[in-house]
Amino acid sequence: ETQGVSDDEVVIGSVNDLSGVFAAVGVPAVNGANMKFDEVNAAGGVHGRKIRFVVEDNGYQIPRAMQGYNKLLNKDKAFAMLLSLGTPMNIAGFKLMDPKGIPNVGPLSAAREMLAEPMDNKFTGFSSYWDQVQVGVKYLAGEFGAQEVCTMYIPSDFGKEIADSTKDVTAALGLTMAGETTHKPDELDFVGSLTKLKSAGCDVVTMALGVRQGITVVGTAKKLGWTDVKFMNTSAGFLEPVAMVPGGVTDGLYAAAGWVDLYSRAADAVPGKFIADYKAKYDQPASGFAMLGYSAAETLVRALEAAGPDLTHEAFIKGMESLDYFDELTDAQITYGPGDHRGADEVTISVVEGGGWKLVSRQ
Amino acid sequence: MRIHFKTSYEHDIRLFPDWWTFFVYATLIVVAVLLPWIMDDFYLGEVTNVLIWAIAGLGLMLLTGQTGQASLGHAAFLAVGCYSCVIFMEQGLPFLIAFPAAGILTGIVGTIIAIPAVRLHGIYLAIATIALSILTDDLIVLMEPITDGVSGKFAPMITIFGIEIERWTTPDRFYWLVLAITIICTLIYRNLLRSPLGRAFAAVRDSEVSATAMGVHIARTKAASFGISCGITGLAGALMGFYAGAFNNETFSIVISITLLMMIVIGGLGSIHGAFFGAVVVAYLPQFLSIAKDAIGGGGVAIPGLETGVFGAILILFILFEPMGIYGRWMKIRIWFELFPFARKDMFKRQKSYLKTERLR
Amino acid sequence: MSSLLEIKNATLKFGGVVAVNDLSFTVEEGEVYAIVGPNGAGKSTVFNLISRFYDPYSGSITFDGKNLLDRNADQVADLGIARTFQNIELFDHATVLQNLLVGRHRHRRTTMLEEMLFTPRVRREEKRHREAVEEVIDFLDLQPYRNKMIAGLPYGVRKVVEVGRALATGPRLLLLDEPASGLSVEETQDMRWWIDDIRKQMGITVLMVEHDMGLVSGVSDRVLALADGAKLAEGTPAEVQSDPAVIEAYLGAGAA
Amino acid sequence: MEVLQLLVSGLANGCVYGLIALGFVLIYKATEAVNFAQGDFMMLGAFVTLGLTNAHYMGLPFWVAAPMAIAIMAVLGYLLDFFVLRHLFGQSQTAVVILTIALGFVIRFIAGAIWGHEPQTLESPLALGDIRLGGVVLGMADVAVIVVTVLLTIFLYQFFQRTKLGLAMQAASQNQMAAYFMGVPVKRVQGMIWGLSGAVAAVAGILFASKGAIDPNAGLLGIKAFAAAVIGGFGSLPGALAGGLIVGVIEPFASRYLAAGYSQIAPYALLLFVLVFRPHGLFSQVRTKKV
Amino acid sequence: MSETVLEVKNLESFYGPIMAIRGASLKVEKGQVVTVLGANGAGKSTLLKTISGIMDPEKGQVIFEGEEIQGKEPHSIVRRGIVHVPEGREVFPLLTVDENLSLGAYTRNDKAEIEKDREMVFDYFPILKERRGQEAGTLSGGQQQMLAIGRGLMLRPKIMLLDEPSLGLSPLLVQEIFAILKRLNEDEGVTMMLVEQNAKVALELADMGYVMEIGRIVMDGSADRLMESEDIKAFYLGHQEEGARGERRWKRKKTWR
Ligand SMILES: Nc1ncnc2c1ncn2[C@@H]1O[C@H](COP(=O)(O)OP(=O)(O)OP(=O)(O)O)[C@@H](O)[C@H]1O
Ligand SMILES: Nc1ncnc2c1ncn2[C@@H]1O[C@H](COP(=O)(O)OP(=O)(O)OP(=O)(O)O)[C@@H](O)[C@H]1O
Ligand SMILES: [Mg+2]
Ligand SMILES: [Mg+2]
Repeated sequence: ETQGVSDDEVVIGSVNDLSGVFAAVGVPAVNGANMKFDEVNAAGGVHGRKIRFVVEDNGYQIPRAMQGYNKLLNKDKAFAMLLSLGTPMNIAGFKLMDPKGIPNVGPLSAAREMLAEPMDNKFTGFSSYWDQVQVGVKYLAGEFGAQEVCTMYIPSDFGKEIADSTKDVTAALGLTMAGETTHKPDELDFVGSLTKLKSAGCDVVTMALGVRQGITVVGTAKKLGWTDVKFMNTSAGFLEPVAMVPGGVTDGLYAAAGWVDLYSRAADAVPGKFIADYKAKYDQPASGFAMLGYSAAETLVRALEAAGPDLTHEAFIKGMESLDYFDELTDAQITYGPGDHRGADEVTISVVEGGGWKLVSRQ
Repeated sequence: MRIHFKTSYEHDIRLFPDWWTFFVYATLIVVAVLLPWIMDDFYLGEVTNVLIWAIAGLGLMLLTGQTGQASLGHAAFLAVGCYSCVIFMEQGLPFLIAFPAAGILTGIVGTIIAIPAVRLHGIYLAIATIALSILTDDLIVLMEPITDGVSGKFAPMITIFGIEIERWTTPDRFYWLVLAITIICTLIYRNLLRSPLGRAFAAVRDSEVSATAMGVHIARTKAASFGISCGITGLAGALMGFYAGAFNNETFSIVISITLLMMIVIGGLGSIHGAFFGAVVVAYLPQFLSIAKDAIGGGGVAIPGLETGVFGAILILFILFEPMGIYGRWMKIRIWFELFPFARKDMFKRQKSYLKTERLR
Repeated sequence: MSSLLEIKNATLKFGGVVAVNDLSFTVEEGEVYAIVGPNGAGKSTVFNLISRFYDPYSGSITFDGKNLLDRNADQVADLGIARTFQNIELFDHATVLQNLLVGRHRHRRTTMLEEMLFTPRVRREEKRHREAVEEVIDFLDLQPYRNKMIAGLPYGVRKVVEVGRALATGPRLLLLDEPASGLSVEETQDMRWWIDDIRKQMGITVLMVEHDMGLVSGVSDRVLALADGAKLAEGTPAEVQSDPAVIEAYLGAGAA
Repeated sequence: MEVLQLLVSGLANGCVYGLIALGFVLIYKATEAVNFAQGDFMMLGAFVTLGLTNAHYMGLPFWVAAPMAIAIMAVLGYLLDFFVLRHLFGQSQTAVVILTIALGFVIRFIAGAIWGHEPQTLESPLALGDIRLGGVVLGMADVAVIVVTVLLTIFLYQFFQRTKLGLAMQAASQNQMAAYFMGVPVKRVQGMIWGLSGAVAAVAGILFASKGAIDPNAGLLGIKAFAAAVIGGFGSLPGALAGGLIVGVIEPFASRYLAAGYSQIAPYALLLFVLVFRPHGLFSQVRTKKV
Repeated sequence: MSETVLEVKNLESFYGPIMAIRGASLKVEKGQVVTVLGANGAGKSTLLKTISGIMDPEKGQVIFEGEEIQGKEPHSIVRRGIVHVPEGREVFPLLTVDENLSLGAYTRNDKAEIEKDREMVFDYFPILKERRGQEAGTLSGGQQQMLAIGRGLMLRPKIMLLDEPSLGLSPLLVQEIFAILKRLNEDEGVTMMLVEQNAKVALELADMGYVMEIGRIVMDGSADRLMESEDIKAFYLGHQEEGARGERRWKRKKTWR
């Protein structure tokens, strides 16, 4: 008897941020996943089982997250977790999931720990921040002959990973690490930090900041007349609103991520339909994270299908490890296998141009 | 109505005013001990959580309710307790030593912080402690070599006399541990209230001038209050760490500090019951809302942030309904029953009341 | 007989206001010494100087041969000086009993740790404090109010509780700031007996500020009349009351 | 030059803190309550303006939308007092504090539900264009913030100091009962001050949003504004502005000259430092009760 | 026939479960000074608070100039011309003496007259003029009491409710205050309701007197008549044989109990 599985239902859980500082990530992702599950359920479910997706709001607080895990795993008896948000929250959750062998699929955290040992029950969707920064800095260095690399980050696990990766790749490429600055999530003015980095002569600046802050940084740099520098975001800042800031404030901002921007492909069939459907369902424009949510749900559904009608954790993990398909929505090849628990291995690099993201490289 | 016939001064010093009260609390404790056989793991986990919050609430209550010092930074002391306990254990100390040592260390830290803080009043103290709470986050990052910075730490297995205790694998044992600590902390609190120091706390809260004239050293008394309060909070912090299993610099955020203060006010400032009532509301209400939402909406998210919004709205109603906290209401209901059938309907109608400035102390 | 309290050339200014002006007087052990004077003469300020709430600009204050100016406000009680406040400063959210027990604070012998564990010693001490306080309650007829919250007591009772709390400290010198203001004639009468007993039975020296001349002349041995922070007259109640300067500045023609 | 630039940007930034701090101080001066939702008020004010003026929503011209938003927020502030806070009249201020914290949750939820959780940019004429003086650049929005903040501080200061209503508000905060005895309609007066602080929050919100994007969590800024108000001395209007400026200026200098990891601590470290030496902030004197 | 300006009928007031006024009725005629005597805790202050709207009565009416005003907001009652000078010097501690006085005239708009009244108050209490810039909270007890009374006068009331105006004042000032009250009453026709522990001066000034005990009016009559009553003499005027130490314990029973 596997928990969360009955003849006509399978329970999927998620501990997410629907009201805290990362609500802008969690909300659309959950919406996207719900959209996919609604479609699947409307078509009769997977092997006759409807998917029940239960989401607990953690407000980006660990104690709340722990209550969420307690409810999902002990009360709702979730079969697997999907899209759980926050690195520390996920890690704390592993304590409970690992002994029970509960799969954790596509967490909304690009930290490397998402695939920490024991890895059997952990699956991530995309490249980690670490990889994104590695690829991004390499690209910018190669493309523009950048020499001096800098980083701006929030001192959290997220910021630390990006800062560390920046330092690592800088050293590996034989470039110089020229400066770094730290920030608080509520900081709103970056003149000081930018003056510091400018005088340090940075060519490339990697950023691990809040979305709103990222916008301000780029705008302020322009205002200060600092134009010979490339700012680079990771998937955490790879969002429509960043590109759409009026007045072309963010033009020229790079982002390294694991997928291709949705709106730049709005004319294509699958992304176009997704944008329309999402708008129709939620009366809000679809965002990159909505797309990620949908795509992660799709991965899960495919794995459930592959696992066969006798659903157990082992069968599901086998199912996951058998997946290999091209996801048109994210424009990425998704491959899992024994020993490969990461879906899309590619890192994409995009730049803001004329109010939208333009893909410039993928590797 | 119960009438206490007092035959000696001993009566007013006793833990329980009469046999009935003793009986009530004894029953409560027996039920609490038997709980793991009554409840499933989910509810047991929630009760454990409520108890941990209640301990933290007792800590803050002592400072805010008894001594009148509002702190919005108690999450910092949760962090100190949590980190020190785990670090002590990593150094090889057994839980039975590491845990109280963490409480004592947190108490000492609190006392040291109290030295400049005793000169602050009201809102100034609240903001200073907020700053403290924010700085703690950064300090944990800066002290990476001992705290492991942003990657955080994992709570080790607790072993007491060879018995292994862990939140997920042995939830019942963990619950009993928390229950025992709750009872001990409550007793300490209660003992303080019936002894000179507890009265000195109340004196400092109500009038610093006349407390001084009675020979109460204001700074020392406040520092003592800070120390004990932080010590108890530190114990709660350690338990919170074991409850979460993993923690880092973001775990004990300012939101937790604010929630703690909210909890004791809603429970009822200045009473032990208040800490428990508040913990039930603040720690369990979000979970309850979530379950209620599932029952109504059948799972899935309807509206993002709804639970937090509703939580806020309910807290507002709590405050509007009873600004003196749930404990105030509880007392009224009790009196009503005790007086039955002689209670007037509007006996507890709020008489108009008026505030005077608190800027003068 | 040596002086219990000695104030010499004390001066205190608040900005331009000279509240106490080069004032000297002594209070002998065992007497009731009253200070009278117009409103704003500096009577309460003298009390505040003795309780060490203010530092004098100049001058000295000694109590039982010890320099009071060396002590902090909270150490004054330890020396055996207790006071009441003109405007009533009780612990409003506590009962009468608790208020009086705070008065016993200077007799606290137990440590924080013992109190946390409520050891038998704490229990014994508590009983001792309680007995002392009950004596005060009996003495001031406060039995009906023992377990009442201060916040709900009428003005007059609070005044009495203030006196009780000061007495509970077991002082050698009791400072009473307008103990009878707001009391009815009957209660003032009681206060008079109480002050008498405090002095005679308990052997406590009393320094009192009061506007009710009936009470002042009834209980005090000596009276000091202040005006604008300086001594106007000093002597027996009768002497001071008949002093023309005092009549002019303080008593008014009608009272003569 | 660099120093000048840091200073000027810091001042502009500090004015935003100052504006929010003004809101805190207003409420405190008139009711002795502390409004923990002031930052969320500001966020709401910004979103209301955004909802009125952005093309995606109602698309009204900015100069129509801004006064409308200010008026709406003023009315909301008054209604909040009328329907909610008035029930707590005479109750301890801790209850009000907790209520405003909870109110912040509700406001954040409402803003998220209406405008979503992603950051949005206000289409404001202030957002465009910079002013260059020598090597120093200042956005139009920055200039607007500085001008408006200074004017508002002067106006509110005069209001409290010179008008009968201002005096009545101070009186009501010191002794509600005595204010009633003087015929001051205390509750209505407090309603007005909540309205006024709503309006101030809207102004702050508009200017804040003109400087960058906003999202429902933008109200978190309130905590730093709080620190600013306390540095200045809670209860002093010029103090609020000064505190805001101090925090605003210290930030860019700290980020410029301090090592990474330490710079973001600066405002809070400064706050603690100030409080150790002046427990009641820079601009208000310590008062002890006369007994 | 004089007219009744203020009438209290069967008033009951509570502090939570505590009944402080237990059905009190009284009348104040225009131009009269009425005094309410009573022991500590009798409910005198509560009675005045209920009239001025600071407390809501549970039952009964307060009728002012023919209109029921019980339960109304206190500021609207003040605007009708009732001013309450409360017990215990409720000044605005952080405002200056001058500002406190200005607030006394909050309901008025006649600038010139206000200034005249301010001068009048300064005339009565010269020390206030001297200290006009001092924060009221730092005044001495008696000075605060003067300020509270002066502030009450600034309202130009029709009726004044005075709660122990002589509290903490020097004997000289007590005489002066009562002279002022007498003058206001006789010259300006201000009606007054006076609560005093100093029964002698109160009865000398008053036309009518009421005696309260535990929330009830137990005795009433003209001031002269009350002055003659044995009970009043014994309990409120202090005409007791002195020295009888035992009396403290064996108090004379009041006849109205
Ligand atoms: N903190 C202070 N600041 C300024 N002036 C003060 C302060 N404290 C007292 N004063 C002034 O000092 C003088 C003496 O005040 P004090 O309270 O000693 O008078 P008092 O003799 O007790 O009068 P009362 O009989 O009215 O109580 C008064 O004029 C008062 O205004
Ligand atoms: N805030 C309160 N809460 C509860 N009970 C109160 C409160 N204020 C007064 N009382 C009670 O109401 C009764 C009447 O009090 P009140 O103050 O009216 O008496 P009073 O006649 O003015 O006495 P005094 O002469 O001392 O001023 C008293 O028994 C008192 O205990
Ligand atoms: Mg005095
Ligand atoms: Mg009274």
